[in-house]
Amino acid sequence: MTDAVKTYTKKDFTSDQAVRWCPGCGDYAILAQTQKVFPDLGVDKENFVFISGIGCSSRFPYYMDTYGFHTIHGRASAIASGVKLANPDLSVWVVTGDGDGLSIGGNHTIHLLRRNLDINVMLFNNRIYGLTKGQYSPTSEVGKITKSTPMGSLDTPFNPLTLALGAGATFVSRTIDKQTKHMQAMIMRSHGHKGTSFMEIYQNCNIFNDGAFAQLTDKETKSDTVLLLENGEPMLFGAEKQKGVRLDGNTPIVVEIGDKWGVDDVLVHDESDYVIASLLSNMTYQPDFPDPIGVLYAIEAETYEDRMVAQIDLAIEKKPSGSIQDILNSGDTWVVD
Amino acid sequence: MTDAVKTYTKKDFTSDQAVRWCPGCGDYAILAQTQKVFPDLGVDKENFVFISGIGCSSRFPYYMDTYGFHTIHGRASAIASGVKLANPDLSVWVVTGDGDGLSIGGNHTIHLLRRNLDINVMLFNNRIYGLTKGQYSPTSEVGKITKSTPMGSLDTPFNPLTLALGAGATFVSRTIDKQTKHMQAMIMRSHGHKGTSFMEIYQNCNIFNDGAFAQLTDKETKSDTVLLLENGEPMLFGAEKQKGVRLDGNTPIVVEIGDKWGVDDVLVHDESDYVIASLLSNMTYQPDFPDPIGVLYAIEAETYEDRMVAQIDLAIEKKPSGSIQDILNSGDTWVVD
Amino acid sequence: MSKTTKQVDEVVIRFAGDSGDGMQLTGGRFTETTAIVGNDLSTLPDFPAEIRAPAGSLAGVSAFQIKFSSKDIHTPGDKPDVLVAMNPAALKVHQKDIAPGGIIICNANAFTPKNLKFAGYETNPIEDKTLDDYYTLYSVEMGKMVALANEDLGLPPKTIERTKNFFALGLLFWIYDRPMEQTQDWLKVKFAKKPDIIEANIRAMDAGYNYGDTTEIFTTRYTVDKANLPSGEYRNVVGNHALSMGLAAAAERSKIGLFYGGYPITPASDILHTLSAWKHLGIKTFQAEDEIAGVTAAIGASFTGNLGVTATSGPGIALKCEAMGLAVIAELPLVVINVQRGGPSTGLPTKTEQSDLMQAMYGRNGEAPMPVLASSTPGDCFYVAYEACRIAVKYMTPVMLLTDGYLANGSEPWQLPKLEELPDFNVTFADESNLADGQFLAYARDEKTMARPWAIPGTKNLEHRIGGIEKEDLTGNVSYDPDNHHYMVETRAKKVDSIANEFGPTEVFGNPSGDVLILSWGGTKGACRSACEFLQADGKKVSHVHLRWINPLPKDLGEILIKFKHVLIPEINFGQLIKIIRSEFLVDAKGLNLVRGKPISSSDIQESVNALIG
Amino acid sequence: MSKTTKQVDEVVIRFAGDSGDGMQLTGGRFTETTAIVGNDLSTLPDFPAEIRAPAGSLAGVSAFQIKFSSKDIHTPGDKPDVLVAMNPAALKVHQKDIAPGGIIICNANAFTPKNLKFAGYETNPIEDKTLDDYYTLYSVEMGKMVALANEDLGLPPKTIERTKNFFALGLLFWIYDRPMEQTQDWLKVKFAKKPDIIEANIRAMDAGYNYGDTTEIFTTRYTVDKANLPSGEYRNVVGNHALSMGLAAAAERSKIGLFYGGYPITPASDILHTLSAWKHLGIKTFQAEDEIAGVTAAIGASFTGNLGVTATSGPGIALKCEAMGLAVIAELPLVVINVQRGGPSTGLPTKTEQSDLMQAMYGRNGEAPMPVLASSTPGDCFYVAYEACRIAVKYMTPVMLLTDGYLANGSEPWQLPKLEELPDFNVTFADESNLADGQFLAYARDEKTMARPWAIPGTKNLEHRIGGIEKEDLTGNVSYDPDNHHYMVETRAKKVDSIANEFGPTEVFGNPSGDVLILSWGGTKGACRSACEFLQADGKKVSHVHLRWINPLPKDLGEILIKFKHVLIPEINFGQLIKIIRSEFLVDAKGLNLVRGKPISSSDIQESVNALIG
Ligand SMILES: Cc1ncc(C[n+]2csc(CCOP(=O)(O)OP(=O)(O)O)c2C)c(N)n1
Ligand SMILES: Cc1ncc(C[n+]2csc(CCOP(=O)(O)OP(=O)(O)O)c2C)c(N)n1
Ligand code: SF4
Ligand code: SF4
Ligand SMILES: [Mg+2]
Ligand SMILES: [Mg+2]
Repeated sequence: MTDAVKTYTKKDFTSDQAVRWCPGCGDYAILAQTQKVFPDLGVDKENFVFISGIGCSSRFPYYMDTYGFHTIHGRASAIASGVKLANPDLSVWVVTGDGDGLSIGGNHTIHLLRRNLDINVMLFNNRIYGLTKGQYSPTSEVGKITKSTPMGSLDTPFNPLTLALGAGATFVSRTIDKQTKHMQAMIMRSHGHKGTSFMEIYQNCNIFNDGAFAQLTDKETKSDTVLLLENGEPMLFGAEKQKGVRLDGNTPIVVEIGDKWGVDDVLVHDESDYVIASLLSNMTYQPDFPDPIGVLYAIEAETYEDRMVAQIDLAIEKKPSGSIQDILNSGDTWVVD
Repeated sequence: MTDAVKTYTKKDFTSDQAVRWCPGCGDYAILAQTQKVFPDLGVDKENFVFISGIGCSSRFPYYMDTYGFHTIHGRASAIASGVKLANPDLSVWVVTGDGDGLSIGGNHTIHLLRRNLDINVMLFNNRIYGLTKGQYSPTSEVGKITKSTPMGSLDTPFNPLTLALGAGATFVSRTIDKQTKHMQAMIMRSHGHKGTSFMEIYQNCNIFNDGAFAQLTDKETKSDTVLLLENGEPMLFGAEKQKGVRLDGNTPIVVEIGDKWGVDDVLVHDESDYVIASLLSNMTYQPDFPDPIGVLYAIEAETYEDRMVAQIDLAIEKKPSGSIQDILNSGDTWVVD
Repeated sequence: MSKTTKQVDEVVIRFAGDSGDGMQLTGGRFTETTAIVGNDLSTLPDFPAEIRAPAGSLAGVSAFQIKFSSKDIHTPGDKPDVLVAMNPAALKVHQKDIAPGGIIICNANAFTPKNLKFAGYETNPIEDKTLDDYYTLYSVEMGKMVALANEDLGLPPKTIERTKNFFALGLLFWIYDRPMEQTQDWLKVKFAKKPDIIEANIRAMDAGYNYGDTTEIFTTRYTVDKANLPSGEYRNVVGNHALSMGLAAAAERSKIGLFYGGYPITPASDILHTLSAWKHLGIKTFQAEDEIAGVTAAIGASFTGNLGVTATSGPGIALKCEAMGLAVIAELPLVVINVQRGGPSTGLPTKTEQSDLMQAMYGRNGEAPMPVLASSTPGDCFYVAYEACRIAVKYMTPVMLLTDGYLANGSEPWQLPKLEELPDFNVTFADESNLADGQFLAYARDEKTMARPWAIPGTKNLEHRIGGIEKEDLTGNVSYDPDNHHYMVETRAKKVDSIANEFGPTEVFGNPSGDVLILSWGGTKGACRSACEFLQADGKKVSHVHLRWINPLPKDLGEILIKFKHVLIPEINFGQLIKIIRSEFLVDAKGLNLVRGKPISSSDIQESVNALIG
Repeated sequence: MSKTTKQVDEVVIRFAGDSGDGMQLTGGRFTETTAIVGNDLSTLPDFPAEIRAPAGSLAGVSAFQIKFSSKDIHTPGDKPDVLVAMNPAALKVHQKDIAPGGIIICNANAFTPKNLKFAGYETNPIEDKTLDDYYTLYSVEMGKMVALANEDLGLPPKTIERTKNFFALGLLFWIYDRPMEQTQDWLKVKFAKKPDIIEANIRAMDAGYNYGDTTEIFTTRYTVDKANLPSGEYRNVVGNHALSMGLAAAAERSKIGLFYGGYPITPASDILHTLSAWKHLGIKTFQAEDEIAGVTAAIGASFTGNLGVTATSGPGIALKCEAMGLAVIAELPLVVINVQRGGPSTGLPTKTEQSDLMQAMYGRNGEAPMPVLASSTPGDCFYVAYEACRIAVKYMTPVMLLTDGYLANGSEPWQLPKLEELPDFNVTFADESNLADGQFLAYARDEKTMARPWAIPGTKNLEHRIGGIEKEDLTGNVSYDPDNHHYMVETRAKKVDSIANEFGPTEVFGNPSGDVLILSWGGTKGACRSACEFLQADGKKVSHVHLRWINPLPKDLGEILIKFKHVLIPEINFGQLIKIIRSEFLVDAKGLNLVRGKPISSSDIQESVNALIG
């Protein structure tokens, strides 16, 4: 980290491995945006590390020309924690899926969020298990018919952002594979956040769950179904921004801007407000509400690794000798001649 | 479940095994209250099952004269799910600790909550690992000095109730080992809830974390530090109920009842309101707020096992033959003579 | 034009193409028809690990091999006689396996410059004559022909292009003289709501058939007579499906509920899929959050009186090991199925291997013996599954059942079993009659089987507690007593060993003594048997023993082994069964160990035997 | 009154009492002092699994055994000469182990009707004379005496009562003629903020000492001369502590960071505790959410250029198996420590066992060979830990290091090692000089060690990707090629095997040929060695070989084994090393297998040897 940062192009982040997702998979767009934004992050490329678990999404590291480790199912966050703690100067990225990060890996995800290491999590949510060919996932809607649920799934899905908030996340955001510019902005924001950033990316699996987010990406519907969040701005949506979200007591409602309600009656987004974040995250999967995208929640908090480094520094300051030989020789000793 | 339910006494729920917790441990009180309440639950005792993981708390099943299984570390919720699905008529109880249920077993806990099986979880939170002799746990406060953190722990703890809410819990409550009557009521409420009930029990480990909840149990302080929740009642606390919690915008504040604020200005508890529940759960560990106890959240929702049974019934209705022989013989077959 | 018809004993065909070309389906249809015409057969699908690697790439090639015969056969064949290559990548990957003088049928329309480059060809192999010295090459414009055949349907060109696999199928049906009715019927059911698609595929298939019949390119047809199978009613069966049926049969015969707790993983997922479709049998399937939850939920269900079953592959087994130890000490029935795949770690997830045997035997902490058995053919999966369930319940023990990717996806003709002819499987749960002086002894044992009573929640007066800490003999209470521990460790081991008392005498294929005994377990059985047949036909003193049970081993195995000068153990691993055999019997067995993600071939085994005695 | 002084060669004392009685502490203080007076010694703590079972219960008994001697000794002793029993339960549990004619010292005040009943005594054993035929019983009112000694301190009676262990300690100090200064100093540091407590304990200890000196009850004192240890500076060391120091020494010598990822579990937790106190050495410890996160975080740290280490016990190893497979295929250094305890499942968590050897060897899916080595004494834990680290890095491989509950908590006098005298441990990370034609080959290998380069994030121009799917030779890219897979499986195995090239010739204790070779691994070394010494002294042709490395085995082992008529392998399991030895060398080795949660005794081994040759 001595030299000045180089100027990179997208090509610098493109590895020599052939990309092996299905044609039309939403993963391509995410890869492209990442490769586009990374030159601008101001980090020497040898300092980027991508860690993933197993799943279609988890193939991601192979295609980024950075350091990368495609590990085992569900453990990306734990491995990334080891990477970050071993060298806190690295920019560490976790790529995971709704199965990898929320099913088998759910525990590591919530513990990472609680610990708040400065790691950027990109969770590709296609609401299905892609790599294993189409079983339902913990984000699949109730009643979903899949290979493993021929009569429909029985379990209420997680709402990933609500879960992340419940776990103590300091940064929670969402974007959509087709919203390329927005995704670039979200990647930037994740990078900028000091602490764990949790970014959910709605990703279309056109083979096993095609159209899962069609309502949010189709030209005709998307302005009515997506709520684009901007910090400090009122929560308006609709083609003409003619609709808004407001609070009726503790309950959010959708209102039409017009005679009864003006823009001033609409809730203003505040990224630092837990209640707003949790209201917003709960709007997900609700038929009468738009799905919010953007940064739902962002607060500052000390990171685990900063505390760790401070402790080690303090310990060294107090006991500078720093050789195990002193410990070897300590305690009651005696000499045999 | 054919006969009428018998009349039981506490003794009927006391097994012949010597109780092996440290003298003074909060676990004794929890055991006593459970044994006291169980005769009144209206369930034949052979239909109770206790499942636990590993930890001091997880020894609980040995002392209840019901069916019981002391399993492996962290997996109680998963094992209990199998029990409940195998026989939905049983009354299934999980006993777990802050380590067992939130550290190694965190994932099973959140998935159980999301699925909403009718299982009652009792999480003994002593904010320490008792059985392994005193390492910090995921609910230990930052900076805690323990065997494994001689300079203080680094990670922000989970707030178990916030996590449970984030995972989609339909019932969330809290009680304290020393509040025996309240605990009895909470056990009753857990039992009454159809769906997963999550009950956090503050439990003193007088060997490795003595006094963790002293503020909430000491005569002098407890009225100022504990907020007893009653559905439909204003949130008042203090020796004379002279203090209340009210909302300032989205932010809860503590107010003195008097000239400026009356009882009517105080927030009224509504067990079905997610925002209130999440505000309350976030009050935990906050120096300026009382810790709420009682039922924070309770909503009705279909259980996983009801949906499962309905699906099986429907399948049988559609295809009543019900022998694998039909499947064996299906497909293109031919005869060799 | 006149066409000759040649009669042959057996044929090996490999269909290969891009993942998007429908090769598995084509192979599957050819297999069903071949089964119905009465040949014996064996199949081997071979998928890429990617869902869909880039179209035309080497990584994206998917293949399906079938061997069919008028004789009794045991393997899907070593070297294909016919390769159907739907694109250059398929040709590139599979060409080297083709038997010299074999036939290659290519879809010429796919040999575009782009695809050729993608496959790494500098010149076009179907034009540059490089193949002609070794193979008979048929270059067929399948794409063009299906387009012509379906011109008037008004379907999008892409959709029509996709029917080219049915063209290939039709052509093969013609060459090997097989009927098309079953496939037509199947199409009608499969695409019931899309008559266009039915029509397009049928036309494509007809076009392929007619192409063979009409053009002058193919001059020879082959017939393969019916195999001489034992009389009875048959179907074709795939391993994972047979295994699922075996589990369901066990549940039905034992009248206890079947609870399946699992987490998807290749190549075991189809067991979950299959069982979850059988809700009308009352089977409960639970897709858990991970493998640990899958197996522990199954343990919970077993504690409650269901038969808990879980299936996974190697990495998933690694995660389940701690829980299996719990089932061992709790002495609860449980069936753990490992559909083995290439390791270590993620390894080669879609390829076959036998490298988890030692993990099955010893992968748990402490002395935690588990019975281990393995399936030998796709159809055998049914019987071993039934057997695993029966033993688990009878002896109150977790059982490990090993299959592998090849068995799981491969198929063979299979005589329909009759439920009532399967071994007895009666279950009695404990009840108040188990009380001794009013006390329930959860670890009292059955005299014969050493099994403890199965007392399930909901049973009056049998309330009791069990757990993972060492249990006191009889009561099952927690006990730290040193002698009790030694006794319980010994007892659990003895219980597993005693299962061998059930086994009949071990079958030796061939003479009971001789120069070489080929000893096998699992999916290599077929290759070993066919190698043995060849060698015996060749006058060699070679016999074959196949082990269904690896733990316990049959009691008479030691006596059998010492009657041979050499013992050869072929395994798709680096030597695992061989460790057990050498240790147990102190015989200097030799291994044949090929770890290439695919079945060991009969010829490899013949070579090894010849090397030993040569 | 005159007292006689007897000189003896060795003494075994066992302190036993309720968990609340401070027996571990008492034993620990006696040990430290015994070390300082220059005896050789060996200790064996024995905890209950409960934190604190009900006071006075059998389950709550905690014990600490020490053997000390003027000779070189190897075990904490078979049968105690002296039992200190602080309550009836302690007497009940331990009495049967006492050597006939041994001494029992009881705290008479604890033999209350309630405690007697709790321990299952119908009459009071210190009064009913039942013990007198076999032992010399001293019934001492320790409770009363410490109360008297501390009367005037104004401390609560309960607090004073708790000093009775120091009374017992003082008495033992008198009997065995040991100084009290070190203990007085230790008390002053330990309770620096509580002068009352210091005073009360010192008075209690004095009272015990004086009780021995003054009363007429004890007539004999014993002296044990200094042992003839090699010259040098010594300390007493406990296994887990020595192991932690070995890891830290490895980090210091190699100059790479040490990252410890772990999750508490008995008896491994102390490694986490110890390392986490050494932040001033720059050591990073991470208490993870579970064992899987512990090992995977360690793997992440190794990928980043730290030495990743994780320690646990059997059930935790079961959970780490999948991740170890990843480290095998990723070829990253990693040290996995298993402090074995009684299994299966939760088993006997505070007791010792050697039953995870097979899990260490084979507990992973696929062919995933790992070097496996084991510690033989508490002090040896230091050297094996250093060795495990060195090998992990040198060969870029995960290494499994086995210790056990007995080694972990036991102690022995230990010559202080000098850092600079440890084997070389130099690490070179890859850098741009590793580029070949501008390309970085992540799986190119060192010619000698077969290790791949360690290229860590942050290194310019070495950006590369690795993972758990089979890797292509040289590039490390994903490869599904069958021949590459076979080659890589073979290469990983060869790399591990090649470690044996480093080993010197195997040391045979005794003649290089004879009637019986005792072969051991792990913590049974001491018992085997001392049995061997006895037998040799008895004129028997018995030798002993101890294995530090189980995988790979020393290359010369086969030749050694065949020089003996019998090979005996004592193990605290049901026969694990013996399986490997029989399979590898086809020798008819016999096992001595006692699974009682405690060390095998030297006399058990002698008996077995005698039975073999008798
Ligand atoms: C231990 C283990 N269990 C199961 C699997 C099989 N597996 C691979 S990926 C996957 C789920 C993939 O879903 P997701 O994480 O949503 O990723 P996607 O493919 O949808 O991007 C599963 C179950 C495995 N590789 N390892
Ligand atoms: C797989 C496994 N890992 C670790 C342990 C060791 N262990 C037993 S209990 C426990 C934590 C206990 O803490 P908690 O759940 O809070 O229970 P408490 O003792 O405080 O009631 C641990 C780490 C174990 N038994 N098994
Ligand atoms: S299966 Fe779905 S998620 Fe996976 S690569 Fe194909 S389209 Fe993408
Ligand atoms: S260690 Fe703590 S939690 Fe465990 S039994 Fe003792 S007091 Fe209770
Ligand atoms: Mg997904
Ligand atoms: Mg706890």
